[in-house]
Amino acid sequence: MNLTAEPRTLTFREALREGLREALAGDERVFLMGEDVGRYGGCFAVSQGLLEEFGEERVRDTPLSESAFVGAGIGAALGGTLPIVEIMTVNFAMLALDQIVNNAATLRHMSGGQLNVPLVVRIPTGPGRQLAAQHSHTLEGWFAHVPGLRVMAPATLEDARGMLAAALADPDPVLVFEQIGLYGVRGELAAPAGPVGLDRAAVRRPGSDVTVVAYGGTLAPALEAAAELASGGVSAEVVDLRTLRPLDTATVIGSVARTHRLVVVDNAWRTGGPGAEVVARVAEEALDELDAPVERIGAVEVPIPYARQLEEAALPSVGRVVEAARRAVG
Amino acid sequence: MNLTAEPRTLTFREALREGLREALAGDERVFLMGEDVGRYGGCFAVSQGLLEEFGEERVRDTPLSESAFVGAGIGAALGGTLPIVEIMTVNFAMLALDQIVNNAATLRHMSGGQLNVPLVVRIPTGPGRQLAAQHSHTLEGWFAHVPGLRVMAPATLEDARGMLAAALADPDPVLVFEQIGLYGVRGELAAPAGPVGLDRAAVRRPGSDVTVVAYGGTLAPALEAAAELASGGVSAEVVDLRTLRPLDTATVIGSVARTHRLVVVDNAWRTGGPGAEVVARVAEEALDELDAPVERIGAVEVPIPYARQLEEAALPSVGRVVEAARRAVG
Amino acid sequence: MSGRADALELLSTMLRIRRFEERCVELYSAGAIRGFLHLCVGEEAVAAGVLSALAPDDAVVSTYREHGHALARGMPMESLLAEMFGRATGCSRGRGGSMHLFDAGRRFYGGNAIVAGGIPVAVGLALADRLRARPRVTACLFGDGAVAEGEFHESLNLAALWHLPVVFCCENNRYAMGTALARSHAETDLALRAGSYGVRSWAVDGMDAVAVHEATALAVDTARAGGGPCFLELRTYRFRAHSMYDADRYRDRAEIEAWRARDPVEVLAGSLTADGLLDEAARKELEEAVGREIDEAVCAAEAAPLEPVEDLTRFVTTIYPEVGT
Amino acid sequence: MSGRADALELLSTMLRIRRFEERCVELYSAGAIRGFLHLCVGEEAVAAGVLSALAPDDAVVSTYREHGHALARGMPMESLLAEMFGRATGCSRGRGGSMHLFDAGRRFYGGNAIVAGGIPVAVGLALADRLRARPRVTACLFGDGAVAEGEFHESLNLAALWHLPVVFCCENNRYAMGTALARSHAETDLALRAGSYGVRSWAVDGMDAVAVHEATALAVDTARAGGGPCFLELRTYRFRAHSMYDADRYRDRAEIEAWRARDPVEVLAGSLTADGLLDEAARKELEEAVGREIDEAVCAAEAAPLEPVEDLTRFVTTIYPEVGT
Ligand SMILES: Cc1ncc(C[n+]2csc(CCOP(=O)(O)OP(=O)(O)O)c2C)c(N)n1
Ligand SMILES: Cc1ncc(C[n+]2csc(CCOP(=O)(O)OP(=O)(O)O)c2C)c(N)n1
Ligand SMILES: [Mg+2]
Ligand SMILES: [Mg+2]
Repeated sequence: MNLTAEPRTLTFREALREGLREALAGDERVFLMGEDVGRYGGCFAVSQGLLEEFGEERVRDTPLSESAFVGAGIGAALGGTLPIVEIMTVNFAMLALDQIVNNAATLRHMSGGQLNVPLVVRIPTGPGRQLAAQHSHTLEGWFAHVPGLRVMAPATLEDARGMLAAALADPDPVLVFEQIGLYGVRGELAAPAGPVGLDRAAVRRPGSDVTVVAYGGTLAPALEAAAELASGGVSAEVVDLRTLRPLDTATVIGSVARTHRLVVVDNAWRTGGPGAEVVARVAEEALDELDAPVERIGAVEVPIPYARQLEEAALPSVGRVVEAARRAVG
Repeated sequence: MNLTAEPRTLTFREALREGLREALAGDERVFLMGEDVGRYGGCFAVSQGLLEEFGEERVRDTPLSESAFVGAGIGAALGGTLPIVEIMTVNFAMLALDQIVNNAATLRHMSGGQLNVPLVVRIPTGPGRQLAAQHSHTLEGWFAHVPGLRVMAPATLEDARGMLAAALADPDPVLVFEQIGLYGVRGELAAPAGPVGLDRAAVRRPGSDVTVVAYGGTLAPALEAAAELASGGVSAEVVDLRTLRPLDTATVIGSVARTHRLVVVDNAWRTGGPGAEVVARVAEEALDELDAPVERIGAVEVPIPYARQLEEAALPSVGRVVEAARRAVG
Repeated sequence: MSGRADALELLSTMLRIRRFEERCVELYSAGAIRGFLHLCVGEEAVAAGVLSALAPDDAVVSTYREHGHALARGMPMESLLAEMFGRATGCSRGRGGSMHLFDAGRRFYGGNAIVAGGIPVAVGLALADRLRARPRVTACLFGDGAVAEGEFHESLNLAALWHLPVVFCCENNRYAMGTALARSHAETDLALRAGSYGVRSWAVDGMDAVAVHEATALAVDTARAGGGPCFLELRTYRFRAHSMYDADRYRDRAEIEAWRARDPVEVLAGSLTADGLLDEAARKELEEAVGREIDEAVCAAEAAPLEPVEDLTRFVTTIYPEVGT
Repeated sequence: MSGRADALELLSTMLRIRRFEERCVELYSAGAIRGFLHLCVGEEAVAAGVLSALAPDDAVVSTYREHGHALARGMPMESLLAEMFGRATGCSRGRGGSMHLFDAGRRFYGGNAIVAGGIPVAVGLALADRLRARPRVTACLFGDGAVAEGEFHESLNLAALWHLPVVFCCENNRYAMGTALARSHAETDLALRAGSYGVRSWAVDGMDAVAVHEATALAVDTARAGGGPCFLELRTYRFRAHSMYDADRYRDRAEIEAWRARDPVEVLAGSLTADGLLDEAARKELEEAVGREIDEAVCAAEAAPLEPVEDLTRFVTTIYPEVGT
């Protein structure tokens, strides 16, 4: 345990690593497995040092076989352990999708409640590093479609540090989407750093003119946009969804009921992205609160290109959020 | 060619088979491949007789290896042929998703326009046959999220007969979701039965009080609901999307501009299903036209259960559409 | 396995499976069972032989053609039938149906309808045993068709690499739906293929329950003793079509007849009779006991209440109904 | 391949690749190249040997570590550099970057960043040739890590089953990122593994360009003549880290040094020198020519216009902009 009394400065990566270390140290049923999580220290150095600390049995490098090692995680969870499986990046998660959707998400139900799958899958994600079409996917919305799964997307140090413990405490499968772009971000972590609640979205900045809904990789640009908007006299409230399934509609609608304007920002292609669901719920449950057309900001509908100028044009940006909010405010 | 002068009576399955036969007969670059499309005659007898007619080279049974034979379809398309690949049912499409999303959908773009993938993938789909959680998926919305793909869902005999030719004429990858529940439906096909346009959604029943948007497997219940609503004095307009990507927003909004009320029906889980996108577009582009909260009908958020009474309760029904339309009309 | 009791036990298990499957056909025709129904008639020696070689706390992962495995594992007929009738007393409370039989107490982990989808799960169950230092084995059953899937390959490699106690049991019935073995596999000697992962492999006459039992016992002992995974190719045949929907147009009548001549029930019954261990009266008694068991199970299942519709959303997740979706 | 010209040609190709990759390091450090950059320094004999054995209308499917393959296939350096600089003259018009080099005219089908993702595509290219009755071969390059993926297995089986003209070229550099061969594969003899599909397989010294060329030529001839797919395990080593992000903490310095002692460029240069076919002056001339070629390519690529942002949505689909999404 690491319940320090003073606030500390650390990176998102370190916060995640602390969460991992604590989980491994705290429960011998916990183990970590995935491509290069051991010797290499994790593709993004998140698990650096854990192999040395916990040994090969509990920090397991796997062959390149996403379907098998995710499926093995499911089986190991059924068998009484608490696996944390890392899929190196979301771009390879499609190769394990069948296991996640057809086994992890269904076993409790299909067995009439006899079984449960206490599996945690960590999935680094996020575009914007000039990695081109195959390595720039944003797919958490697909997983959020599937009953039986819980889908989390930490955007703050506190959540990075605490979500894993909450995920491990869940007797059902949990996917944690970690923003690669946040790994290096440094900040202060309040003490004590215990597990965090997961059920509620969080208002990260209060405001009165327009609600900006974001999560994971789009929280920072949303907050930046809010700051810029403030300097232009527009007061934006920023909601961090934190968990995409189950979606905390109440917090979103609560905010819209105050601001009457809605902008949703995610990194996925707009058509059928997670933003669509947020908008649809508001249109169903709080249509009368809306005083202006809703605005969705997502990626342009194109495979994400490599070249910097093209990629920048394809992805959401602070500027696009600001413009959308201004349009909404009218 | 089979341009008969008189309208004929045939099944959806036969209409699809005619489309396949015509494609194979009309262009020697066309071939069909998939699990059991040959000897067995197709899991749902759609390709019955085609092996005998066109031989083993052009009607190819594959091993159980969804990723390899879909990927091979992509390669064969690059190599100057026109493959029609059948994935036995959508439930196994997740195993080929990486090939579809990372290769078929991206190659034109990633190659700067040098390559194109004239591939057609046929995907039988649709719940409601008591096949339980792993065999009752509705996933076309996931594919409709991906730029570079075209996603079609024929719901009428004419579309079943004509969409394949249109799909094959497209130089880019096209997915055709065929409703298993429609295969046996018999109807009249107007002559001549040439290719059909794909760009536009179709108003299948005009009405003035409420717009019901459906496609594929939910068109029939939507039309039934409309009939029932009519007898209660509510005039429902039914829009058949036909193509999920690109989505013909204009036709949907045109209808909503007349009726000012919107009900969207699909078989997917509501959260993040295709209906969310339809609603989101209307909320963005035509919010002022809405006189009542929008209504989405989809599957209950549960892995689809086997037992008849549970499955029926989990899936959309005529009754649920009628109720939603009545709520919308107020 | 040479004593009379054990071989008779195998015969009894096979007969229970055979008659159960035959009754399922009737129940399906009557509309009492619905959805997909895949029967294992002809393959009973595999079910009886494999499952009888496992200890109670070993684990089993199976496929959609799993009635025989479930029965041989000891699941009561009633819990299977009630499941297929959608009753509250069904082993999966009506949510799984024929393809998804589960019994957590007997460590029977389904019932998987995605071909090869259970194989990685079996590897994981074995991994858990290894991590928890429990001397248990996981038996994983799948068909010849499954061997072509990527998950088979990834799983064999992983189990072999990590030396996990999995016994891979391939029910090679020579067809994957309508596709014959030689049209699925470049190398049709499946034991050889599996052996290429450095896994101990045996090809076994899958119509001979005693042979299956003995081979499985050897493989289980090997795996349990730390010898790593093993692979059994169990050469068998399904006498009926792939599923109730299948018109079975892709097989020669002669081929079917040739295999039927090796009916595993009759083969074992014959050899027991020849050895003087079974006579007509005993056989008749056995048949009658099985018939009674089935009748009672059908009655009980029919009498059980339907799983209530109000419970539709039970068993999805534990926590999230708090917020709702 | 024993004449002076051909071996010199191999040397020249290898040197062009080596110096190109070295320049890429500088350009990456300077920020001119971005994203992921995977270099093939140490593996040049594979690129030179394999690609030189193909005919112009054969097809090539490669990986994210494909600069060497692209250059050996004849793609101009400028089109690669312009691509990595995001220019309109880049081979993929700036959309692909280092991992997605394409050249339709040279039948170079990428550049695939999903490990094993290109293998099924190669099988399909060969299938198209078979269906169109064209005597062409498809060479498919991938790493040792890819062999563990399900797609490898499914593709080998499919190609072997259908007897398709694919030459599977496994660049076995003994590591998949930080994971050593023996920690990825239960059976580390990859040629043996591939052979289990009934595919003709050879293990080849991948540091010897001539040996690679000769083995590939044999495999290509076999496949082209209707002998079905072949598999080459090309045993090589990457001298640099996996990518520019890799701190390379998982390999012994001694191991790296041992392999460096077998530098394929110097091995071939040495043997040519020993045979009196290369002298210091000729080597110097070669180096200078390569240096000039690279300088010119860098200049041209730097001078080219950026791919315009207005063209962002070009090359997605042909038809659907009519309706728009
Ligand atoms: C991944 C996947 N693809 C296709 C199917 C459809 N399907 C169900 S059973 C079957 C044949 C499987 O053959 P085999 O593995 O030999 O098992 P058998 O049915 O002969 O017992 C097929 C193609 C499926 N369920 N899963
Ligand atoms: C399916 C998939 N999983 C993981 C990765 C991340 N990754 C990129 S390269 C690589 C190692 C591949 O090793 P190998 O096939 O031996 O090729 P090498 O890099 O050694 O040339 C990994 C794990 C990926 N690109 N695709
Ligand atoms: Mg079979
Ligand atoms: Mg390698």
